[in-house]
Amino acid sequence: MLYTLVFALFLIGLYATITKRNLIKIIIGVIIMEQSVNLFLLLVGYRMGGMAPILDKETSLQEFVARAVDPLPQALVITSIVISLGTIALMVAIAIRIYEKYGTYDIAEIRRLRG
Amino acid sequence: MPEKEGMSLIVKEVARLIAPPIFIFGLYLTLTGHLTPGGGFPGGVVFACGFILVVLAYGGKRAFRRLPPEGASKYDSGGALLFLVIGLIGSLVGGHFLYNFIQAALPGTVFHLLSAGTMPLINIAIGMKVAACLFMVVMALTLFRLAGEKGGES
Amino acid sequence: MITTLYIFIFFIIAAALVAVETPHALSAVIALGAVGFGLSIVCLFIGAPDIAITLVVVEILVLIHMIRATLQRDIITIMGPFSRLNVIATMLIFGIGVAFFYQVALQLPPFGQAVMTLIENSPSRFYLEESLNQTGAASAITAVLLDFRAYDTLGEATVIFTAIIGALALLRRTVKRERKGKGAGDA
Amino acid sequence: MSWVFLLVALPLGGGFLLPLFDKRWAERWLPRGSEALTLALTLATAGLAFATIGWEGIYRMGGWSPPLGINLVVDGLSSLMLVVINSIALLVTIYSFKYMEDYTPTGKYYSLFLLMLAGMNGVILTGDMFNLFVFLEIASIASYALVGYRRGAVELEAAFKYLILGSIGSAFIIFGVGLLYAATGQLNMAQVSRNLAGQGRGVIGGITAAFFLVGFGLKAAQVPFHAWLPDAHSSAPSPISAILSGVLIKALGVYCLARVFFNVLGIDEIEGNILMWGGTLSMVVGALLAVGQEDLKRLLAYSSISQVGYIVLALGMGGIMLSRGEQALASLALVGALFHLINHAANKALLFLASGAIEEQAQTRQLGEMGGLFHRMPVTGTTTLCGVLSIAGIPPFAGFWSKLIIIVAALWGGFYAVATLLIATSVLTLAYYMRVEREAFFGAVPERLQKVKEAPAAMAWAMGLLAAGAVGLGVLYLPGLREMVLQPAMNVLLEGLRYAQMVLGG
Repeated sequence: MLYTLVFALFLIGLYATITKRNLIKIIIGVIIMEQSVNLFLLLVGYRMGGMAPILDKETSLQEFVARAVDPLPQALVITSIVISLGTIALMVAIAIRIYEKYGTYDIAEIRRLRG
Repeated sequence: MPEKEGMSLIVKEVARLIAPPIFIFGLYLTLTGHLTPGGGFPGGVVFACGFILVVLAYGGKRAFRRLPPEGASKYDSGGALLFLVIGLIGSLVGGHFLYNFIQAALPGTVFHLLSAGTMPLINIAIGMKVAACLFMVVMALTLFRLAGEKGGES
Repeated sequence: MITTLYIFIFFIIAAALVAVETPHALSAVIALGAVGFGLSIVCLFIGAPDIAITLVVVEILVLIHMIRATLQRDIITIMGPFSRLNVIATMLIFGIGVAFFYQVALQLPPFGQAVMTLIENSPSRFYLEESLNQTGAASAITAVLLDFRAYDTLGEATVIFTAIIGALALLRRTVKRERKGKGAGDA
Repeated sequence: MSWVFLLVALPLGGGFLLPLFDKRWAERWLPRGSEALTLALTLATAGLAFATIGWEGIYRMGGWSPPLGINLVVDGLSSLMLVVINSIALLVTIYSFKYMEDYTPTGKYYSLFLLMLAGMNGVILTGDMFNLFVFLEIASIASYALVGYRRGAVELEAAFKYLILGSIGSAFIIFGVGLLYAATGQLNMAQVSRNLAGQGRGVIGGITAAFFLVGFGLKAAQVPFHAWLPDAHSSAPSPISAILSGVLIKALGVYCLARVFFNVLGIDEIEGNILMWGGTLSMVVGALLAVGQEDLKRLLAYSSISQVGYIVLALGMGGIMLSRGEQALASLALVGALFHLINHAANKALLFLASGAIEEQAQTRQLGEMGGLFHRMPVTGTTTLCGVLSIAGIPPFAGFWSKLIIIVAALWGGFYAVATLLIATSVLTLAYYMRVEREAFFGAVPERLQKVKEAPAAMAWAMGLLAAGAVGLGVLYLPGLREMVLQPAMNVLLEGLRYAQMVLGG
């Protein structure tokens, strides 16, 4: 059920990207899609009553191995957050440039290129 | 966005009080990435936010005399190259690219700052790189209007 | 615990819907911030403090970027013509997608049972058991990021480098150098 | 094999270093330093790529063996792709010297170029699902920025469109990777393949395949997802168009589809059919849309959709034949696909470079405003003619043989409808390329083109070498050479499960 909700979030982002006419809304849609993927990966690695996969001096290794959540998806999520930050920076740079050229964020008015 | 003279006196004072802890926090996150939550990337972002705070509070002109955005590109490339060079040294010493050669030679004590081999070094490299490049891009975005007026549009 | 998780995920979805549907661009950006901060709270609940920190700081930067893009611009989003057919079609596709994915989600390992506990030779279990001995890092995430999968991290650093160089190239002042009386085509 | 990581590390290092060359001191002390460094690095990677031919093996990053760490895989398919990518990148670098001379800052341009090259090499070499995504993003992000590099209104719009659709594709791909991880607990391609073979693919395998089809389909610009390509490829600076059309869509789209479906998921008949009919649709639609184009670069871009359709079609056909157990036929279709991939890379790169030369010298991209350029620009005219004849499939040229192999495979496999469409599209391709020749190169020279001169030597050399490829690549199918290049690549796809065996042993 949780996974399905995450997928619904993914679809909301996809919907915004495809149907919206405002560049800002399109960027927001892409960000939501990326966030939903991050959430999905994190939920996959969770284990009931889990602890963070960071060992401290008080915890024994046995308890750590038995309780810690999956570290691999977390590493992937950090990487993917950074990637989406890069994409967003580039997107905003292009959007601001487009605004300067056309004076609007509305793609219906921007569309100079044909399909 | 930044006015030439910066923001009001209160903002400047607050920024002066807050900025050092922000930098220390960024440094802490970067250096202890292998022991606690954090790491080079969030540390670098915190650092960049500190720089941005200073520039926004004091205004472009005065702040850029101290931290010119053009100089940041040196640290940006330098950090990335440092990471690559660590990898290359690994391949020369251990036969595998990105091999953790320091850990193999000097294991260090676990739970101490000097442990985990190349990891703190890579964290520093990433932190340097991320701080520099994010600072640069935010400055480029905020100063964009100035740039657009000066530049010869084609 | 799981109820809290549900509450937060519903909160995220609600914030996402607001972000997508509100006609006011700045409110949309703020709602997007709510999505990000909701996500970082979820991270705290499911044992991912590392990601919570990263998400919070990244979210601040994303908000700076987005507010930079929306500030002093045409703040009112132009709404498209709202045809009833469009709404129905969207809802239908949405419903089918979610129902289909629900079938798939039933096949996945149930929530709370990490896949690493279910299979043999899981790399994640190796990371948990051996990262302290073999890499000396107390944080298994850092061990994965900077030792086992350091190549990924190099790629990640490259991605952000590329994106920033690209953004700076697009925001640069001059496009063309002075022509030095070159060739034909004096257009 | 201990040097194979250099294929990624060298261009990465160059990419990191080059932005520093934009500074004032660099221009004073090292005039054209960025060009020299780029040339040296692309020469080195091209040399390394040729040296991988015949190798087969893995390289373990950080010394961790496969399921734990990331490993690079060199086999027939990856060395074929590496050779294609790096040799075209080398020629494009030579061409760029003159073409990009007027644009500033050159350091950032070459930096993005090298990072894109590193991303493509990383995608080809990697043996890990998530790493594939990371390097795919490097190459994509560099190409988004390069498309908008000239920063005109149209270029920016094309870049934004490309960026948004590319990001949707990436989101689908990483969701697919997440699903694979949730199902198998592994990220290493070989290990995922082995686990899936063991536990059966089930519903998750199906939906993952659907996610990958959408994601890589967007990167390869197959027909329902092709909207970005004509804008992006025609707006980019011409050397970049050559890279984008010639190799990027193949490295990020076609290669990934082939690798993921043949070696990781294991292709079945349904997916084979989707690929085959999707490819057919792209082939026909791309050719039909190309017919009416007035803008030379847009015409070439639509033609790319069509030609990549050929490759995907042949891959899908090979998949269907494989799942039916017809090994010999499948090998024919797959060889056709790979052969056409090489030919199209050389031809389309050549044509885009030539269109750049025309744009530079005659200051126009509209076919209606050209005419008689053959007399004014003999080298460009001759090389373009070679490329056009090859891509249109005229007998002695390389493009003919690859199309012939695909058509024969379709006929022997009993796909008569596809074979008919293949032949019809070939005729259509010939028609619209002949129109390019007639309107641009033959006929009377218009008044304003009287003073047009030949392209500079560096550009002419790059085009000449590619034209030699367009004429001579047909020899790759001759026995002797076939066993060196095409056969090993085809075997990788044909024996899908051998991949896991090679990487993991046992």
